[in-house]
Amino acid sequence: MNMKMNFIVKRVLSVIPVLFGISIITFSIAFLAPGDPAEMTLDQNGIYFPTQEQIEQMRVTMGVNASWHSQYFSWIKKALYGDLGHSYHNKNSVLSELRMRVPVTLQLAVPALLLTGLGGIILGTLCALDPKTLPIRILSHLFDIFLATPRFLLALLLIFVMGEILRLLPTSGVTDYKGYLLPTMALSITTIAVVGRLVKNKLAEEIRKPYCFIALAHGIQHRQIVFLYALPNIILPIIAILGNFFGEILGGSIIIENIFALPGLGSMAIEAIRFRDYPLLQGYVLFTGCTYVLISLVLDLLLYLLNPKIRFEEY
Amino acid sequence: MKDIQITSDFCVDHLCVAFPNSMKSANVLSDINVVFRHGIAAAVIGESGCGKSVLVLALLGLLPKYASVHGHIFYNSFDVLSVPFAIIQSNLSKHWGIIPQSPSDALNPIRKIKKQFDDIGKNASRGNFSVEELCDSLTSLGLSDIERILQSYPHELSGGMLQRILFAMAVCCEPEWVFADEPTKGLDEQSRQQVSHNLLHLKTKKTQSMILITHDLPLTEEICEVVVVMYAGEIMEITNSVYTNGLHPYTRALIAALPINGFNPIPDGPVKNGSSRQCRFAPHCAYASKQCKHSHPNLYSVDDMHKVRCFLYA
Amino acid sequence: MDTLKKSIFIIGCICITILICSCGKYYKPTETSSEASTVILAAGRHLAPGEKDGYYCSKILQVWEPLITDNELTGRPQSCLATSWEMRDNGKVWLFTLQKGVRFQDGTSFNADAVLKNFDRMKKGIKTSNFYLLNIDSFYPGLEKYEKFDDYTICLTFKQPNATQPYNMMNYGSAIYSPACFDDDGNFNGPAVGTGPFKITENNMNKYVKLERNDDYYGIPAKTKKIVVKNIPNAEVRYSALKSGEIMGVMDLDAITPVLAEELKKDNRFAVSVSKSMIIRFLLVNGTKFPFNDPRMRRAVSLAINRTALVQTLYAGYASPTVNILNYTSSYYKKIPVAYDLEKAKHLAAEVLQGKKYTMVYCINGADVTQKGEAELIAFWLSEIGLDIKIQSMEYSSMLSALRHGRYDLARSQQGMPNGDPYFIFHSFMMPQGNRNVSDHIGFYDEAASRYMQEVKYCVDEKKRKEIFDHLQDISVEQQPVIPLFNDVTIVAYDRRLHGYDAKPYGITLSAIEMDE
Amino acid sequence: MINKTVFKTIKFKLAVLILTTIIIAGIAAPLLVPFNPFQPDILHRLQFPGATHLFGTDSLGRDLFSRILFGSRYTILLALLSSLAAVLLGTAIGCLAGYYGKWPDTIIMLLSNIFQGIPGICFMVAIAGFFGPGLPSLLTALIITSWVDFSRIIRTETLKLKGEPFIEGLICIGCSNRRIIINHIVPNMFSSLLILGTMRMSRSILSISALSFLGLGVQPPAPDWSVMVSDALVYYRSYPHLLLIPGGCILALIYSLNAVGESLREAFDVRFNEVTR
Repeated sequence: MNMKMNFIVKRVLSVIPVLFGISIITFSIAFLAPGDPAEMTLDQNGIYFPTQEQIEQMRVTMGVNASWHSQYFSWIKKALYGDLGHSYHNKNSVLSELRMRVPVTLQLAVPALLLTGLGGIILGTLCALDPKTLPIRILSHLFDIFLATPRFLLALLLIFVMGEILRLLPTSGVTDYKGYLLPTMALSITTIAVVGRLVKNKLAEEIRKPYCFIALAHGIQHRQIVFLYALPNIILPIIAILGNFFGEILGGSIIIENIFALPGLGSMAIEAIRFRDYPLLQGYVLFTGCTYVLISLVLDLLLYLLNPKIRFEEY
Repeated sequence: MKDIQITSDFCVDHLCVAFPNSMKSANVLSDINVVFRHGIAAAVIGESGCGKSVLVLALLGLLPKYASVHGHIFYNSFDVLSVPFAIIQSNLSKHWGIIPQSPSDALNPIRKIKKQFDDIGKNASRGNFSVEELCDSLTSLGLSDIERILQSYPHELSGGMLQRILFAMAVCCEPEWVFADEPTKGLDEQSRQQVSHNLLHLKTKKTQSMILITHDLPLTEEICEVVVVMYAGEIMEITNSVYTNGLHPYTRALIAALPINGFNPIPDGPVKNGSSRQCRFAPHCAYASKQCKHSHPNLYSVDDMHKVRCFLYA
Repeated sequence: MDTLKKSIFIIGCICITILICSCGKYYKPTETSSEASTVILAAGRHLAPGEKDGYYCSKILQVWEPLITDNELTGRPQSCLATSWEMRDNGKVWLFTLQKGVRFQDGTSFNADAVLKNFDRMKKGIKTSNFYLLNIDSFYPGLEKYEKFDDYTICLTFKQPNATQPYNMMNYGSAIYSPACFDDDGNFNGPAVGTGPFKITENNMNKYVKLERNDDYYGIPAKTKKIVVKNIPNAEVRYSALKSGEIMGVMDLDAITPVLAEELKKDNRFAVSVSKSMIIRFLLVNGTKFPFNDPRMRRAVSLAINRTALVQTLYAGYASPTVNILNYTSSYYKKIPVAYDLEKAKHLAAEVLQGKKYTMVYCINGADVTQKGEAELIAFWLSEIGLDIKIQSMEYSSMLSALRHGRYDLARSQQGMPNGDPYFIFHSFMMPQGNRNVSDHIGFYDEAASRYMQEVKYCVDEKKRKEIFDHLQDISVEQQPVIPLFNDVTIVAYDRRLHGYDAKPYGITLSAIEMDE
Repeated sequence: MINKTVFKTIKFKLAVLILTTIIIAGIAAPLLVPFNPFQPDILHRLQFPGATHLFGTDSLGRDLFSRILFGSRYTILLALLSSLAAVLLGTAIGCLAGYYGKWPDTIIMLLSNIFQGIPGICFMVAIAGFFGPGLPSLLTALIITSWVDFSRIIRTETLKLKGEPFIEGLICIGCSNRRIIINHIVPNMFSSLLILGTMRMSRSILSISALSFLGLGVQPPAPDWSVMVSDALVYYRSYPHLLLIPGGCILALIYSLNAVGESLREAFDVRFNEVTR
């Protein structure tokens, strides 16, 4: 029991330096980037041009004239109190901007993750069940092909076929759940292929292990061995890997949101880059980074608690 | 052996197995002809890599798909090698019980013992086992606290316990044949005694037909009626006892190498697999003549139960 | 098995919880689809950026109205909330008479006090905006005081004569809101309330803005009761949405690209409408260093570019080639033939470069695919006059920074006309202290041009002004401070079930559209 | 021991065929191209595949076939360069961490945790976006986001090797650390490095194409394949070949790189605990 607590505490504490490091990198990206945010703010559509004094003054009001460390510390101090600053270009607070964007991305990412997990595991298991039949062989070739397809190509083809030619699904917009179907598909098809192939390979590896082999010799059917023996044994590592995919999906959503015009985190990032909106970008990187780190923390702990092997070793 | 009988004997007919997966295709078994008779305990002995495990895999139809196989193995009107595995499994696997080599890897790590018993039972269309049934068979193998054991995961039990559980699993459906793959490997003397005791117990109480793969010559002496001596993928000798009746120079060398006989090593030299131009044991053989180096001996019958692959007995 | 079940169960629970949490709060199916009378349109940006924006929403949503708007045909000032105006003291004092009987959408009446409140707000400081910077100094240069003359007349007094003040005040220069919708800092405290034919009923940031007809509108009421304007940033997606019937029309700047418009025309469910645009596209040249400090080089580049071919190739003819820096919507626009003469260009370039090759940087905005093709085409043409072009695609802000610091030779840029007064354009590009001349390192100076500019500043005589602007346009063509490529065309596309969907220089007139029953 | 059966599969042969074709096409491009890939020809723009123009022409009338041939140079070189750099950096760091252990290991693991914490493509978009598109920032972005995976794997491999008796023996006879790493540890990981590098290349191409799609990738007029895809976006509805041909080329290239990597992995029987993509 003591060891268990020990592990949990250690794992939780290990997150702190990582988060700290992420915050430094996040901050530095913006600090090192060329271009002057003060100038950008004042410069509008080429109609009005600020004087040097105005720019200087703007720098002071925006707090971008101080040195790296003082800027960082004031930023992190505020961030700890939940204040991530205000966007330069639309003046909203970054937190409210995040609050607005996160649900959109989550509605995209969570179903995509579920689809990735379930679809990948189911299809991968199918592949392992009966690797020789024609549909399964086609499926496993499809995995290879989807694995090689750039996501935006897939998204474009989906829009073209499903939206424009067949007119089955809306290609944009957030008015109802239907609007999320195509983007979710575009986002998850490639990851399904990755997980599917991973499951397939892992299962094949697992089935070659002695206990599965012995079970086979004991007369237990292949199907049962896959479902009752191999699958439960690989499911935990697969779930751990699925945690990584949340990061992948968050990243992939940049392109998907861009293509499907969804006002989520990804399009916020692109906007932030376009307008040199450092606070917004910092908010984005910090948010995705923290989410990712925390999710892998939760998954780690979950796996730790779920795995009977680890659980019983402490008795 | 051309006349095929529908019996519960295992008839191995001109079996050749090769694995193409390394640099060149390696003949693991070449031209194996042997009959394992029902009701008799047989042992297959030989040094590591001589192909004894592969032989057992072949008997069970479990050779990997990439192996290239020639010949036949007849059992109960089936040719084990040519029938799809699923059919063998559904028809024959309840006739067989297998005791694997290393007990710690041989059980599903995240499934309770009881459930693993039930899996076997269901597939032998026997249904779930009652705890009493399992209690009986496990207690007879020298285990106690059966209820706790049945509700445990494999990693909570010791190696010895696991091996006994595997013994019980092998015979829980009352098979006609039991295959034991090196059951005494790496055990201390006391455990070895226990295993040997259990095997004897199996043999006398439940299943007479048994194929035992082992290095352990005394064990074969205790349990088996027939001993098959293999060397480099070939059968060198089939005899009823290696101690009293071992004729082949290799068999003799094996006995001479036993600790009680003074640890005399077999002379050094390359182990040749697959080249048929000479006797494969010739490079190590104290009795090797010119003939041994230039032609390959057949398996000569000494008497009904006894065959030797050596020119000395031609 | 337990492990499998347990883990799937727990993870499933977590995911579903997240899903429900994220949907529960935000997933409100809008009733838009159920109401047949609602017209759903889309624009490339969110047209109502909200409280923090200087204007809250774009003028084309017709929520607010200015005192003075522009005439669509002539580009000159036209009355809107101010019915007439009068210049006194050579342009030092201006009187504006206001429309009577107008009420804001919240019921407060529109009068001189309301207008002065709006001036008070502007006085509080510069407000940034997604449209134009709200800066009283640029709209009302040298404003000394503003006061009311009577309830429906206001009086503006300037430090120096401002002969063309109504031009400055067109549209965004004189946006008027109900005084009740500002807070103390001059920011909006809720949706903007103006006098226009539409009011905002819901503004879902970055997703859509819902408009409803203002039934108390003093002028001709809008023909459609409800309009939703979605934000679809990607032109491709707007096209797809149009095709799949999610939206009925696209509006705002760059509503649809020329190629996609051509594509859409093939489908007879849709129609395309075009109009002149106030935007001119040109190549900026860095005149502060060799070789573009030499006017001959600038002319050579201008002559080497086959504008007609460019426009046909990349813009499917939806653009008007020009060599004139002044936009063709201006009433002072002088039509000057577009020259393309490779031989002469080679000759001029050889004089400057003395037969050598010169490597230069050409900056473009990487986000715009067409600009890239254009750059590749132009780079190829310029290679024939001895210029070795390195294309550098940048995103918006890096480009800005490169321009500000003169780290470029050529750059693709554009300029809109904030109002119909050409003075702004010529001042910006051709005067030594002109905004773009300085900030983009154009380095242009021409004595005659400066003299004409001095003259026109205080010139009230319409005929004389026209004459001077003609001279200035001639100089600009001769000297090419920048190298104009073409005037833009506004393209909008719509479902044929809509009527009155006509392109205007700045989009469409929302109040005029109507849907088939 | 090398398992050669994997090299006999159709998949592997196909992949090798595609790869060699692409590489030869890239090397011999100047000899093979029927047209100047950079020369616009407005009169013959947007032509469908035909006899004169094998793959048709693009929006400026440039021959697509020639551009594809030239494009393979950019695509492959960029992928090769970035993966090579990432492999080198990752190996150096991984070896350091794995071999020396203690505080260098702690620091490096912390760093890699941090870098892993930020999803790759977000990081890349941020770097390529803020520092402006172009080769340097593209390479930086690719390397910064990929060294972590390498260094982790290499670290584990190094740890494994370090426990091997022959390394212990070398330490005992007083071999210098640098010598052990360079002459004994790195060569022993060669097969792993080869496989990782191959797989990394396919991922690099995917990343580059994503960035190019966002306008943050390779600069014009370089006919990189992913740039050609993003160029085709405007036209693909009526002229799908503009999208499908370069898109198909990318797909084929990534597919064959994956297949080769996978086959090598099986042949050498190396296992990594990482996700490929």
